[in-house]
Amino acid sequence: MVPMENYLVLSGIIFSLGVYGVLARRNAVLVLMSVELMLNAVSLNFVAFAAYLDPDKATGIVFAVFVIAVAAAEVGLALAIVIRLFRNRSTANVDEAATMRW
Amino acid sequence: MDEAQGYVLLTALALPLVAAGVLLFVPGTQKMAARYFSAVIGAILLGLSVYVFLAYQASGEPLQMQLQWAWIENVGFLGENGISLHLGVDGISALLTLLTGVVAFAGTLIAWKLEYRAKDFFILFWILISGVYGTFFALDLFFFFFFYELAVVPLYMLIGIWGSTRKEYGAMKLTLMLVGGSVGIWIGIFAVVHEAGLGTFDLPTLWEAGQNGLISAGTQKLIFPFFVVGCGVLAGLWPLHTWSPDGHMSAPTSVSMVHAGVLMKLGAFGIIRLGIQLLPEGAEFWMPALLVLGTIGALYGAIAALTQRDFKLISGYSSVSHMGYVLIGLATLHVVGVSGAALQMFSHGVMTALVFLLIGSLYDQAHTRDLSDFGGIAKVMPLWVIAYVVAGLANVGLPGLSGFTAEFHIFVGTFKTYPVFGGLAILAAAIAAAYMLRMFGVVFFGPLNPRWRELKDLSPLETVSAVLLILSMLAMGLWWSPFTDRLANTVTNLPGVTG
Amino acid sequence: MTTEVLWWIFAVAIVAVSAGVVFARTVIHSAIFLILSLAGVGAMYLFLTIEFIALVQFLIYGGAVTVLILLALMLTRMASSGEPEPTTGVQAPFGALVALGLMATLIGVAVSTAWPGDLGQNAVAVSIETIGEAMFQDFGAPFMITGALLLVAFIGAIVIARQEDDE
Amino acid sequence: MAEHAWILAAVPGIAFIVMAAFGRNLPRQGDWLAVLCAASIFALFFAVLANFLNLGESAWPVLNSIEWTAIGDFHLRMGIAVDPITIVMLAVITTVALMVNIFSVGYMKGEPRYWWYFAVLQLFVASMLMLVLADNLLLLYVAWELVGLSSFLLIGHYWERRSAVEAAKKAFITTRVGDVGLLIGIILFWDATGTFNILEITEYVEQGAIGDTRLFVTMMFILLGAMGKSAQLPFHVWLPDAMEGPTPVSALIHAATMVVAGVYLVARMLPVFELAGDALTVVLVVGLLTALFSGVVAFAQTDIKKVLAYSTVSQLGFMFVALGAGYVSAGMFHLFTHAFFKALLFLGAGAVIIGTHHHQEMGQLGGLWRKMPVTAATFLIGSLALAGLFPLAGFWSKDEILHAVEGVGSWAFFLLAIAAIMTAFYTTRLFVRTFLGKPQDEEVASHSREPGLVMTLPLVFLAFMSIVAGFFIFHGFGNALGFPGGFGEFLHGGKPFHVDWGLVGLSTALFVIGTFGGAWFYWNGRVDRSTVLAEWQPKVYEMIQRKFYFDDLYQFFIDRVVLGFSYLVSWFDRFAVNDTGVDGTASMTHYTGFLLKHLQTGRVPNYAMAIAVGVIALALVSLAVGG
Amino acid sequence: MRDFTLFIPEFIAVASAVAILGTELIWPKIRKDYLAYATAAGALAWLIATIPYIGDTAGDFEGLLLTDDFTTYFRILAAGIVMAISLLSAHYMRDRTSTAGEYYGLLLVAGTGMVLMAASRELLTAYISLELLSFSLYILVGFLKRDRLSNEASLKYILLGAFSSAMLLYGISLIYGVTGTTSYEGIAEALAAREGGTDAATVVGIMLIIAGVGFKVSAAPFHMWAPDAYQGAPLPITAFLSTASKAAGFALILRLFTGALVVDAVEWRAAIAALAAITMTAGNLLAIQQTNLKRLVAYSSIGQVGYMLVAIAAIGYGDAATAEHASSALLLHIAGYTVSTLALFAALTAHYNRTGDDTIRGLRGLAATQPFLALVITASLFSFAGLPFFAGFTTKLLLFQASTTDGLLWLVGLGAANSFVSLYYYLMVMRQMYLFDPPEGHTRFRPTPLLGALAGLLLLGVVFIGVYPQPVFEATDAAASALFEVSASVLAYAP
Repeated sequence: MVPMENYLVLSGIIFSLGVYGVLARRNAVLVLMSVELMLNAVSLNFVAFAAYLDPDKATGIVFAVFVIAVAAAEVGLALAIVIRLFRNRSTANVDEAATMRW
Repeated sequence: MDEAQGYVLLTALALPLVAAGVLLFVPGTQKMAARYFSAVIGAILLGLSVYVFLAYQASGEPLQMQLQWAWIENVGFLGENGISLHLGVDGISALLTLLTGVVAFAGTLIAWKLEYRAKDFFILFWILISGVYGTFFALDLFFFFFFYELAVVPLYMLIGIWGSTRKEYGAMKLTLMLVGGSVGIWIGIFAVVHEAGLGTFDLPTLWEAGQNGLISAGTQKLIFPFFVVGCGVLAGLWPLHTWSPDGHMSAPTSVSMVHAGVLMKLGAFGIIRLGIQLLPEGAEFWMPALLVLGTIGALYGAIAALTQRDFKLISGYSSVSHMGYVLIGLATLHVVGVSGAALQMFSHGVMTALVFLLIGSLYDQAHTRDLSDFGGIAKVMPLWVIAYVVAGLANVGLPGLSGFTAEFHIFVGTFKTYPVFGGLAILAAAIAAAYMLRMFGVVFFGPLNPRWRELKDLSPLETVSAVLLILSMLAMGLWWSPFTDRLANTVTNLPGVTG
Repeated sequence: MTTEVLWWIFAVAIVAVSAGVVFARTVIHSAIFLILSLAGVGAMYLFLTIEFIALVQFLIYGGAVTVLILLALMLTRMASSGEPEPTTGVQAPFGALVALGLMATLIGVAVSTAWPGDLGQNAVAVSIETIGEAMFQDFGAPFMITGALLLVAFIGAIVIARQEDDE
Repeated sequence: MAEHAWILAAVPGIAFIVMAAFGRNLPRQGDWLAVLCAASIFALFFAVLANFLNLGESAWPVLNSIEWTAIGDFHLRMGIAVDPITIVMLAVITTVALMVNIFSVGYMKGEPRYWWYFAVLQLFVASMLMLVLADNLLLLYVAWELVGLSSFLLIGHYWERRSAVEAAKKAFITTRVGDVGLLIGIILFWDATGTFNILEITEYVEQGAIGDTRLFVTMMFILLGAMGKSAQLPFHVWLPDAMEGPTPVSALIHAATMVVAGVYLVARMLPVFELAGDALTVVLVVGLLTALFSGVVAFAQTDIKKVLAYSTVSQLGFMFVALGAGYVSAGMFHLFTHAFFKALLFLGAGAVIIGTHHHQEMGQLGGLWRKMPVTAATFLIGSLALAGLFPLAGFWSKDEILHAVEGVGSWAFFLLAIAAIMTAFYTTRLFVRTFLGKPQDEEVASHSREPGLVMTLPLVFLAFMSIVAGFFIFHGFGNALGFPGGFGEFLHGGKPFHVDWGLVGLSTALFVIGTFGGAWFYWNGRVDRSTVLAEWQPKVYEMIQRKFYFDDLYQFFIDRVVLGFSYLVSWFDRFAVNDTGVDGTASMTHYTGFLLKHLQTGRVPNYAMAIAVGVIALALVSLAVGG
Repeated sequence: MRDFTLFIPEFIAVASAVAILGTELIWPKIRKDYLAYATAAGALAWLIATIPYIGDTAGDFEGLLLTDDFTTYFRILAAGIVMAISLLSAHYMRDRTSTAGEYYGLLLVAGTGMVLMAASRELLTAYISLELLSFSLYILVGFLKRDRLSNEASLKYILLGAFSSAMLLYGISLIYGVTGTTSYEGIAEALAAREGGTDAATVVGIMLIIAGVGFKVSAAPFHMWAPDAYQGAPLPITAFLSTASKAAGFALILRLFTGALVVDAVEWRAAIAALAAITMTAGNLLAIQQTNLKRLVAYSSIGQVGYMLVAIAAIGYGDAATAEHASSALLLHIAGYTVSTLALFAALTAHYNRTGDDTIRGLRGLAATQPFLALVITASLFSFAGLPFFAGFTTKLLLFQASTTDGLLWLVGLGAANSFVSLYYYLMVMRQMYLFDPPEGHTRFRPTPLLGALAGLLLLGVVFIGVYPQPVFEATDAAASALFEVSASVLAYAP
């Protein structure tokens, strides 16, 4: 018997790792992957909650499905933008896409 | 009758705005049209102002000529008459209305000389004047603040575009300090309207709330400094006065006239409207502090003026000093002192307007305002010198001119309440004599500096303006009762003001 | 008992591969770790006995998204550079600190909260009917909006990534 | 008519407005209007006088006032009060004004701003009359300031001369300091009694409405005003400098009328002074010191007008002494007689200046009696009256003062006697050095001539007055003219005057000592023997010549202390308040923004970091606060 | 029963979008400004279709979406914004892209997303609507794909957007975990029914949600994308970002916070107040430093968000009446702010079309070369600064006044002080326009009639709201009372 908290802790760790990735990595695709990790954690959360607390309506599961769908779309769109960045600047490094600042 | 007169106020308030709107559509090249048009507007406003002053019944209720138009009501937190275009005058604002009419008209005539973007100047000028009238007439906190801001804002461009000497700095500093001050008013408004909880901005209603305890004493004491600092900046309250010397140094002539002449009074007027009338208990609590600041200002301005080398700086500091008197007068919370403050507002208004008119007239020709550059110009500009001497003597508080009437009341009121400060205030008046006469001596008299042989005396338009202003000074100086009578009822009915 | 052991093995593995995503030296490695991580989470859904969502996870994430990512990695590979440039910025230590803080917060929340309705029982198997009903009945509106959303993303990706005539 | 005495002030007032506005364009620049005006008030004065006397003592003072302003409980009535003191002042003012106006027609001929001169002269007369007619202290103060203004304008009439401008400024500011005191005193009275009316104040004070200390302080403030206007020590410095003005102005304003306003004020308020502790002693001491001091300084002056100026200061000191001794009539009587002979002397000096084409240094004059006999003769009469020759006007009034001081103490009497000797001494010096002996400067002498009739006639008239004015003290003389007896009786219903022959003898002795001392000292060799002192005690001489360093001290105070303080304040205003406080706040705001903007690095990870940190901070703080 | 008639206006909008896309597909050579006019026409139709809903009874779509006066208000706002932006874009986009159908289509879709955000009463729907708007914006910001800045902007926007979405979702998941539901009413009831009061999950969940929506409305410290995105985006999109995006964010916040989270006000109100304080201060202080107009507007809009958040804080601090009044005033302020911003961008676009310069210095001498545009810019900037005659004065005053509660006076004071700081940088813009003569070679020009008319119309709007806001205020009042009618049952639990 796995208590719900385990899932939540796992999700929290994955989420935080994703956050670390976003904060630390320089490659845009990597940043995106880290975001995917975070969204994954969220999905896990939703599903865990749904399974343990709300099995009748399963709102969390629906939510997770939508999150996955949106995440997929987001990846697609973001990668298009990254490719466009690469074409414009020959780099996929987010640190170098810092013309605008201050 | 009352309401019909209210429409006079509305007209005086709206006419400048309409004028600004009309001028917006006049081509910039039609300078003469803009000038004549503005002169006519100025004359009409002068007429209306004189009417308002004369028609104000000295024996009647303090608030007269009321007109109330529903504006925004029964929405949101606003209840019945939440925000209404409520106009009216009391004795003090009637007097200041007259001042506005006189100074605005004089300013219009002086602005005649402007060549650079003349039309734009008049647009901004009329907006400013409308703001001034609006502030004096408004009996609604919202509109009070509305017009108060309206009067302040055009200054940036008026000074920035048409100014001289470090105009950008002066304009920016002036605007920011004045608007910064209005932040205090703003906060005060929020607190007061909230505390009263009546869902209305109507001033008479709020005044009542302030007096019958709906606005608690604690809040009043908390909020009063906000109002006073807010209005005080505009009134040249020490140590928030430094926009005055720099701003005046930068400002073009007619703007200086209107600004020092009328706008600074908005601040003091605000202290009456928002401080004394709205927060009587706060006023009672804080007035000693204001008295100290006012006294410091009066002395400080006078002393600093002693060694200035620039005409406008002298007038700037002298304004600080004189507005210090106004604050002293208000701080006495004594009928005579407060009346004196009101009188001083008028007196200082016309006097300063005249001084700036004259400085402008000289500067336009000489392109310097350094005292030591001059000498003996009475030879070439006798009218100018006479006018300046009259203004200077009014400044010094010579009986027969308005300055004495006002200062006398202030001194009397102050002695009744705070004798020591009364003595200090009189001392400042004595110092005023020193700096004024020093300037007379250096600039007007003595051998004529040959460099200035070509200077021309006042032009006819300037003469007309100057005469108008001098007549105003003489009127108040020689015959007090038309002025004091109109103030008497209002002042005695101010809450917290003792007999 | 077996489930629990398995669960723990999977959990540790997921954490490990997730860490791999953000710590791996090269981008390709990260991508591979990501696939593993996503698959691991899919496995977690199986532990929760919700097969449908695990399926979605494997299909959309494990399949579509990772392929897309690999494709993008190839497209954006620096043509000239032999040396892999540092993939981690100077701000990484601070990032780690922040992430740790966040982790502590989230774990704290997860552990300390008394989740209402959580009686310590096992996850309940949610039937596919329930899910289907919820998705298409209860949440019809988001479903439709998501349709528009995907269309937007689709068009957007095309517009942004499409080569112009003169490129 | 007496209750309409305000007309007296109104006439020159209107004349001023007319002349200031149109004087330039009138024929002869309107000087005739001025003379006409002066003559008409001179005439009107007699109408007032006649009416006043007719009304009889019971109707005195004649009052007339109107409601002026009222705010709440603050009521103010403006009006006039005519009592014997007023009448005396009116007599002096109207008479001297007429003489001076006439004299000026000749004196100012061809001078710049001729019309303006006469206009301001009318303004002065109007203000001065208002001053003495005022029934309340406020109106008095108003007039007080206006006469100061007229004085300022007239001293500075030749404003192309730097020295004239400086003198005018000095006069205005110095008296202004006193005026501040006066104003404070007035307001203190109002504060205590609620009225400005002099009679009412007197009544209140007599009822003890004001506490002792407070009354004393108030009176000191009032006295300050009087001292300033009447150039008493230490405010005397402006009066000698005021000689920069046209000489007739000196005669009218700085000898006969305005400068005695202080005396008038003290006389007017004397009942109050008497109740105010030692206030009268202060008056006495001030007067005594002034009399002595200026007597000494006059001795080292070489400009005839300056000598006269110091003499005036000294004589004003005499009047103060009299008042300080509590004798209104003595002070007022000296005021009365002094006005005539001092005006005469000044006008005489003016005649000399015109006659010698603007020379007034004694070192360049001498022997003028041959060239201008009328002037010399009248000047002699004036001098003798000043020196106190029996039975000229000055003798009687000075005698009265000596008599008054007797009661105070022998020290006062002794000092005053010395002052009287000095008066005779420098007067003799003045006359001798100017009119007698050989001309010091042939060039000057050769061009000198008697001025025209328009100038000599006033001299003659004033000389006449200098002789007879003293007789007003006699019961019979006054009675004959319709007064209720002599001067003292008229003024306050005192006893008829009796000649105290002992005192007469003493006075005469003083006169003789002074005069003959002066004659001996200066006649011999017709040189300025004052230089003997310079050789003998250079330091002392220098001290006297430098007027006991008063001016230097003031100059130092103004330059170093006042202006220094002003520089300090200006500096503080610029650097501390403005640059640091105001601009500093602005800069700080700006700089904060400058620092903050560097957080915006443009890098996505940093932005994400901000979000993450924000979340954690919000979460932790909320947990800590809310949870 | 699914009542699709509730969303006829949105169907029209989306249909117009599709039609425009199709038109360009079929007829690629069509003049791109015609597409803009078509979009405007579509938006107009949308607007007209909205009219029957005004004051109509609230329509409930499966408990997920609600068409009440609140929604209607944002419909009008959205349609109006889209119409204005499409007209703004006409010349701008014609000169810069070869295909514009997507651009205009996305505008309409984004507008739809905004309406849906306002209508959502359930977290999933709200989230998806929010993403619909966001996705459209990601694309629109990067629409000038060859432009390095535009591209950079969209990259930053989408990466950070995804990051913050994850935060938001995590927060939602926690709230879901606590309450077991995602419907606002359900959340409110569950939160109220909790025993033992607050718990960490709720607090952290709310904070994460605040971060997510804070990102959308660019509240500091979640604001950092905004200046860069604003600067890089095509000029009309900058306008769209600063109006529609923010308005939508606040629509969502209002619904969520009044409908669901108000029960737990003690937990978030201090955070919102702090956020408001930081946001307005940071926005204004940073705006002082700017040299680029778009960045300036970005920071200034951040400042504005700070003011708007004051009202949200007031919802937490005040009683039910205060909350409703504050919401009403907030809606009014949003209207005033939107109109002012659109007016500003109408003028800036006209200026930019002519000069291609988006720095502040680029405005130098505009008062001489184009006084009308200078006037419009002045009016809108003064409106932001809260100076009389312009919308900002009245709306900000009413906003702050309505938000003044006993615990929040300090924040209102800070807001007033901040709006004073903002005057400084607005005056710096003014200075360039009015105090200097135009640079060599800049001659007087006329804006295109379309932009001129648009700017004029919007200027009138700015002045109208500034001088006589009664009608608009009544509308916002209706919207706010609709908002609170729904949550009336919830407010019973309010502290």
